Amino acid sequence: MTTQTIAYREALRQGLRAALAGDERVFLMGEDVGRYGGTYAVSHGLLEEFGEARIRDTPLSESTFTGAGIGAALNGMRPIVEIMTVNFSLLALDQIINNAATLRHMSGGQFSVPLVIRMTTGGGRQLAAQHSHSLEGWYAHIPGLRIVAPATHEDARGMLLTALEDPDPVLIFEHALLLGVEGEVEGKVQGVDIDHASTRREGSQVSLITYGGMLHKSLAAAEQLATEGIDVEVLDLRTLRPLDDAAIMASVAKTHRVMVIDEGWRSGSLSAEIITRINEQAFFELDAPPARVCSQEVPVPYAKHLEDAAIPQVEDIVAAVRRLLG
Amino acid sequence: MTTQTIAYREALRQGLRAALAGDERVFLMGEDVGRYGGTYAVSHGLLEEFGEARIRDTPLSESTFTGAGIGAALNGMRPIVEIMTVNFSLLALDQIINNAATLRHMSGGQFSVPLVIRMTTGGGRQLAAQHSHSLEGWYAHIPGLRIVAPATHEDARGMLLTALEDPDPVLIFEHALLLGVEGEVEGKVQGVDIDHASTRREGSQVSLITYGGMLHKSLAAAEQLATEGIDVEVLDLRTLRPLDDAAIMASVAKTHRVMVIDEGWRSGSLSAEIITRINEQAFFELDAPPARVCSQEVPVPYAKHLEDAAIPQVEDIVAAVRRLLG
Amino acid sequence: MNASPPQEGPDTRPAIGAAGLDDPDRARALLWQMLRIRRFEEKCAELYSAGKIRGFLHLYIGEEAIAAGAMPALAERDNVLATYREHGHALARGVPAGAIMAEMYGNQEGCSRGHGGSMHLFDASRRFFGGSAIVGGSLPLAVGYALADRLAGRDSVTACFFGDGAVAEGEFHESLNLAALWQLPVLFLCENNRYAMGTALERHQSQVDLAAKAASYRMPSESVDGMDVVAVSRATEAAVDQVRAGQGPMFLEYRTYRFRAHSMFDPEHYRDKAEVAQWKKRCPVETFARDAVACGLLAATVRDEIEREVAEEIDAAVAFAEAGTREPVEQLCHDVYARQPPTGTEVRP
Amino acid sequence: MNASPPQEGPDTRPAIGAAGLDDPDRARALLWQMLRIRRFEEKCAELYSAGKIRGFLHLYIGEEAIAAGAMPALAERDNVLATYREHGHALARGVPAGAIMAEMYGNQEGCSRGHGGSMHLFDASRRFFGGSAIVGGSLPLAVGYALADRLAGRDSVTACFFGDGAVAEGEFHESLNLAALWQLPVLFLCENNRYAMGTALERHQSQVDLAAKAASYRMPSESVDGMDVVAVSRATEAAVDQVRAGQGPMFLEYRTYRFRAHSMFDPEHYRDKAEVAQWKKRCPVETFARDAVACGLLAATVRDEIEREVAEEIDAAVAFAEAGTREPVEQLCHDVYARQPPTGTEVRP
Ligand SMILES: Cc1ncc(C[n+]2csc(CCOP(=O)(O)OP(=O)(O)O)c2C)c(N)n1
Ligand SMILES: Cc1ncc(C[n+]2csc(CCOP(=O)(O)OP(=O)(O)O)c2C)c(N)n1
Ligand SMILES: [Mg+2]
Ligand SMILES: [Mg+2]
Repeated sequence: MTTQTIAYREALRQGLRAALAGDERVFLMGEDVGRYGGTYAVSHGLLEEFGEARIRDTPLSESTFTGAGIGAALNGMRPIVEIMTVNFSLLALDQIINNAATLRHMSGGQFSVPLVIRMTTGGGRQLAAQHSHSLEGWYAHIPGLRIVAPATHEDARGMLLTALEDPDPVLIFEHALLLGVEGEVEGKVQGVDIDHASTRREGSQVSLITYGGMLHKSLAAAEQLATEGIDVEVLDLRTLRPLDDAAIMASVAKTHRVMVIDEGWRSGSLSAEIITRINEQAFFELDAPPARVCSQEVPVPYAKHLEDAAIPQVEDIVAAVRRLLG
Repeated sequence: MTTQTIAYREALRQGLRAALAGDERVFLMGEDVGRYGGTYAVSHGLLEEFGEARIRDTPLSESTFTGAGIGAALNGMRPIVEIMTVNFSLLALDQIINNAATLRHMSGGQFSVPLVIRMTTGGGRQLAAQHSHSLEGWYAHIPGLRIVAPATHEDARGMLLTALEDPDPVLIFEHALLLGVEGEVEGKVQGVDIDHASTRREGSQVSLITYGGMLHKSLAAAEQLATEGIDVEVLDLRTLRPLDDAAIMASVAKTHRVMVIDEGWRSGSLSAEIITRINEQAFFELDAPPARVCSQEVPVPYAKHLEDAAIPQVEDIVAAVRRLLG
Repeated sequence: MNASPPQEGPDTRPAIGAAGLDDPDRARALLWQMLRIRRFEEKCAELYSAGKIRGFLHLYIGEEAIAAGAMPALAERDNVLATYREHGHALARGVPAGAIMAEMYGNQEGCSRGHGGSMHLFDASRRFFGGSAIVGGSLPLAVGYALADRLAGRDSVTACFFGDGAVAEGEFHESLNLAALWQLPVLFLCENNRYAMGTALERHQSQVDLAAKAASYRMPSESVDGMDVVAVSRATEAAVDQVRAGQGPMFLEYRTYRFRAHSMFDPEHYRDKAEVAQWKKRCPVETFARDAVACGLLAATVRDEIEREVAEEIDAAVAFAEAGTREPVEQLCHDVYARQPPTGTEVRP
Repeated sequence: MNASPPQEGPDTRPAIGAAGLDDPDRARALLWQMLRIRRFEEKCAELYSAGKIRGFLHLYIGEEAIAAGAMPALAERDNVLATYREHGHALARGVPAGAIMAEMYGNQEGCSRGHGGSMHLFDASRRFFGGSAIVGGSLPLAVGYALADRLAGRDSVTACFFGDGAVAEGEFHESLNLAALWQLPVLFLCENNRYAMGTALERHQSQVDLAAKAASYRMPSESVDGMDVVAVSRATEAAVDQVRAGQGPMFLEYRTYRFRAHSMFDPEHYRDKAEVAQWKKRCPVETFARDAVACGLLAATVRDEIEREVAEEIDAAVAFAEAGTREPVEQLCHDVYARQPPTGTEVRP
């Protein structure tokens, strides 16, 4: 098997290219995906390769181009809608929740909305309070949506393909800080399972449950803790809705201590749901109350030192694990 | 003190009238609040009493009239924006989150947004999937917002006045099923404390933690359980953000068993945050894992039997308490 | 492009009316469809009072000429989207009256299995994509349907019905711009009944000439008397032809009026009885029936014949609904996803 | 109402230019302001490359005539809202260059305490309400500012600057309708630089004549050459007068061009170097400076004088920023609420 080392951005692009090449019902639509080459250069080159009909630059109209994606999905296509940044997706929430998530059930099962919506999420680039939030865990509250967060290069490349095969709307959250990070992918581009979480590091003393941009910080923290003799397991959720309860409980049953690392604002973040399920399903496995490391409850500020303080960092995770075990 | 028995709708109206009469910076703006008399007749008569300048019918433009409320608040007024139904508020979320919740911090503390947004929430009237959701707990995730849910007539009347004195945006969620319910209010219209939860029924064996439309079902369940000899405490959260942790933990410390009753969809509902905080702050007080009764994870359907099954009912609460104690 | 001046009251242009037709079968079909909708709506009102239908109910009475006149202009392969005031559209599109009634009864024989009720009628087999209760929310969907047809090389037209109130929403603007920019085969069909709930047109639009508004997107637009079923039919046919021919989207304003309250909860504080009475004189059913007989297109007996047919159909629809069954509660969370989630997110407490 | 035809390239109407002025002080002030913005922006680019400024940085180079020409038309009591491309507006409104620079350094001496950065400049004392990075998101706010002034009986005008890209957003439509319907004192100021990031005007608008678009709300609208500081100034003054007089909102389109990339990340794949070069010939700073000297309004030495003043000011601003201090991390969650929440929602893990 050939192994390539590529940027996360390039992994996303390989997924897009494979999707477009493999199914002519697939098209990409969003602001500046074409001539500009993608705000974050993810779709660079695709316009030249696939043409204007399939790589569609839209006006600034998040609600309508998302809704148009839903309509096109209802009418036989497999649209990929790109929303530049999760904050802007608030303009399209009516379409996402009141239509995409609802139409199958509300119509008595007559309709499928095989739509994929991709957006960047997360802070860390000093883009301040209207460009830096992490709302993927918040989206995971909505029945009818599938929410995935590729943290690895393999997932960045493959989740799109699986998502396009799903008869229901799938939202893919791509962490802005990962885009330039290099990593390995193996073999040819193909779909990956999106039903299961994945253990990225085996450990025996404590389980870090995380996803997306926080996976890498969790792994770094685990490395550091290993030097102190603390053996940390790291579980990458991959799919935030529906959650893979079995994988979570298996890890809890193994380590008996758990900490959730979530870039969402603490109150009402996905961490709370995970901890509550652990309570419901594995309470008597716990040796200590589950803990969490989340973002501070503040609109993400511009200044680097404040932004760093607002978002969980490796040292926060390390310190929290020490507290949990100590 | 004079006691009146009035409908919840009338309690809301008394609050509005007092707010408008007491401060000329206050005005009400929204779809059909004036000539129509309010979709749910809450503002009936106010146009005649306060005139067109202060009771403002708007076009169907949720994003813009909400944003205009923010602008007017920034510029010295005390606007009350009414959004008919929480589902429609999704059209205004960009303004609520990216502006109202963010401007104070993002500007370095230069601005206040003393805005009140009122909306109806909740199911039970067979209005189906685009008019019946309960998203108040979901809103409670957002830093910068205060979220309140008046469940009693006193709160329906008084919370608005307190909210208008708050320098920050306050969202008031009025449960659609309560509007016609009669209840008592005492004395004259005045603000009520919105910082603290309130114990609506004292009990010793289990704490039901709830708010809004679910308070009444919880109290009814408590009554029923009392006949079986089960002594239930019922805590009305009243404010969903920020949560009154002290009141929650005090109740837990008293009963050692807790159940959260929440009309939100189960996964990622406010119930998860409450349970997680109990874990964090009162884990060793617990005699059993905290439980919850929430809505089923489905867009609320029209048919009565399905809607009833989707939303927590008194008998669901009763059964869940029996299970918890049994 | 033919933007006519703002309207002040009932349309005063000479009606085309029944006299514009020469085909008695067509005249009969139009009258039949309008009467069918009228009687169906009256029955709904009755059943609502009887507690058989619940939730929100928005009647189409007064506006029947639009659905009856416009729908035959569309082919089977075309797509139809409507609002929460869509019984008439569903009937005219061929959704069986029984399936609609059963839907409002909340039965699983309903066209949306009882999940949607009055506001959410759907029928995939007839490309009737319903049934939306977010004002303006289906316009972006319509653009998407048309985009898919365009990309797939189909010559279908997507017809999207909405009210004057929707014109104020941002999605109206975004959708007209996108459809015009991309020259998509969408027919924007605005049923201007002069009120959005209790808010009169001039109190929600700075520009009350809606065709002029649409024209500002460089989209052909036209206004037509929505109380005249023949005028509606002609204008819609021409528009469908034009859109199908690939000349981009088009906007049609039907000037109409609702005779009843907005919904069953509306006390109608906001309009004069006299205004309603004035418009009722232009009742699309009565004027057409009268003129068709007067000009010899229909025999005087036809009306009674149709009334009998319609009454029978509606009785059968009610009987069908009454005999309906409930979806088992155990299936509550089916159809949220095509693939049921593997783990316990749907567990009952 | 004066809707001019769609533009194809640089404006070809005769410029007013410096020759239209007779007051040398005014000419000097205009040139000073434009040069000040230009040099400030150049310094920002430099500091960005040096890593002193981070995040997104959107430069105003090429568009200086607008902020410089328009801002003096507004009074202290007026409200100003702008976008993320707002350094020029902040400077022209009187926000100190040092406070702006310190903001981009992320220091607490910044005009937003370092919370906002380049895209979120605010200065309440100067009624500069900044600083928004959601395209179209400040238009509703502007309507609200104007509504408050109207209700309070103040004769203030609210000026809202935004780009051509914002015209496609639903909030543009809703805001123009509401302002026109309620006849509110809002001045909608569209800086049409012909691109929304990489998307050219004709690829995002079905109607590229933006003044015609605005006119469809029955709002007076006008287009003006945004490369001609005197034309900008005249048109804005007239518009402010009209709005202040209570004649409702107004829309002005400034036709301009950005000479640099959209942001520091933009590789500019989407436009020709030749197009940029063509527009640069109409550089608002150079043409005005040249004409002002040519027609004898300014001495040839004035330019150098101004350059020196400006350089000094900018050096001082950088020094101020360099000497700045960081907000203590302990204060991170202050200013989220005016009253800190009583309980532990802000607890560090
Ligand atoms: C986004 C949204 N806002 C508000 C409502 C509540 N509402 C339902 S119908 C209606 C009036 C719509 O008027 P119009 O579009 O003219 O349609 P009509 O009822 O006259 O047919 C309103 C405000 C809604 N359903 N959706
Ligand atoms: C709602 C929203 N969508 C997308 C973006 C990303 N974005 C930032 S600037 C921009 C282009 C805006 O163009 P225009 O309004 O013409 O302003 P200009 O940059 O040309 O001054 C886009 C798409 C955003 N900030 N907000
Ligand atoms: Mg209407
Ligand atoms: Mg632009």
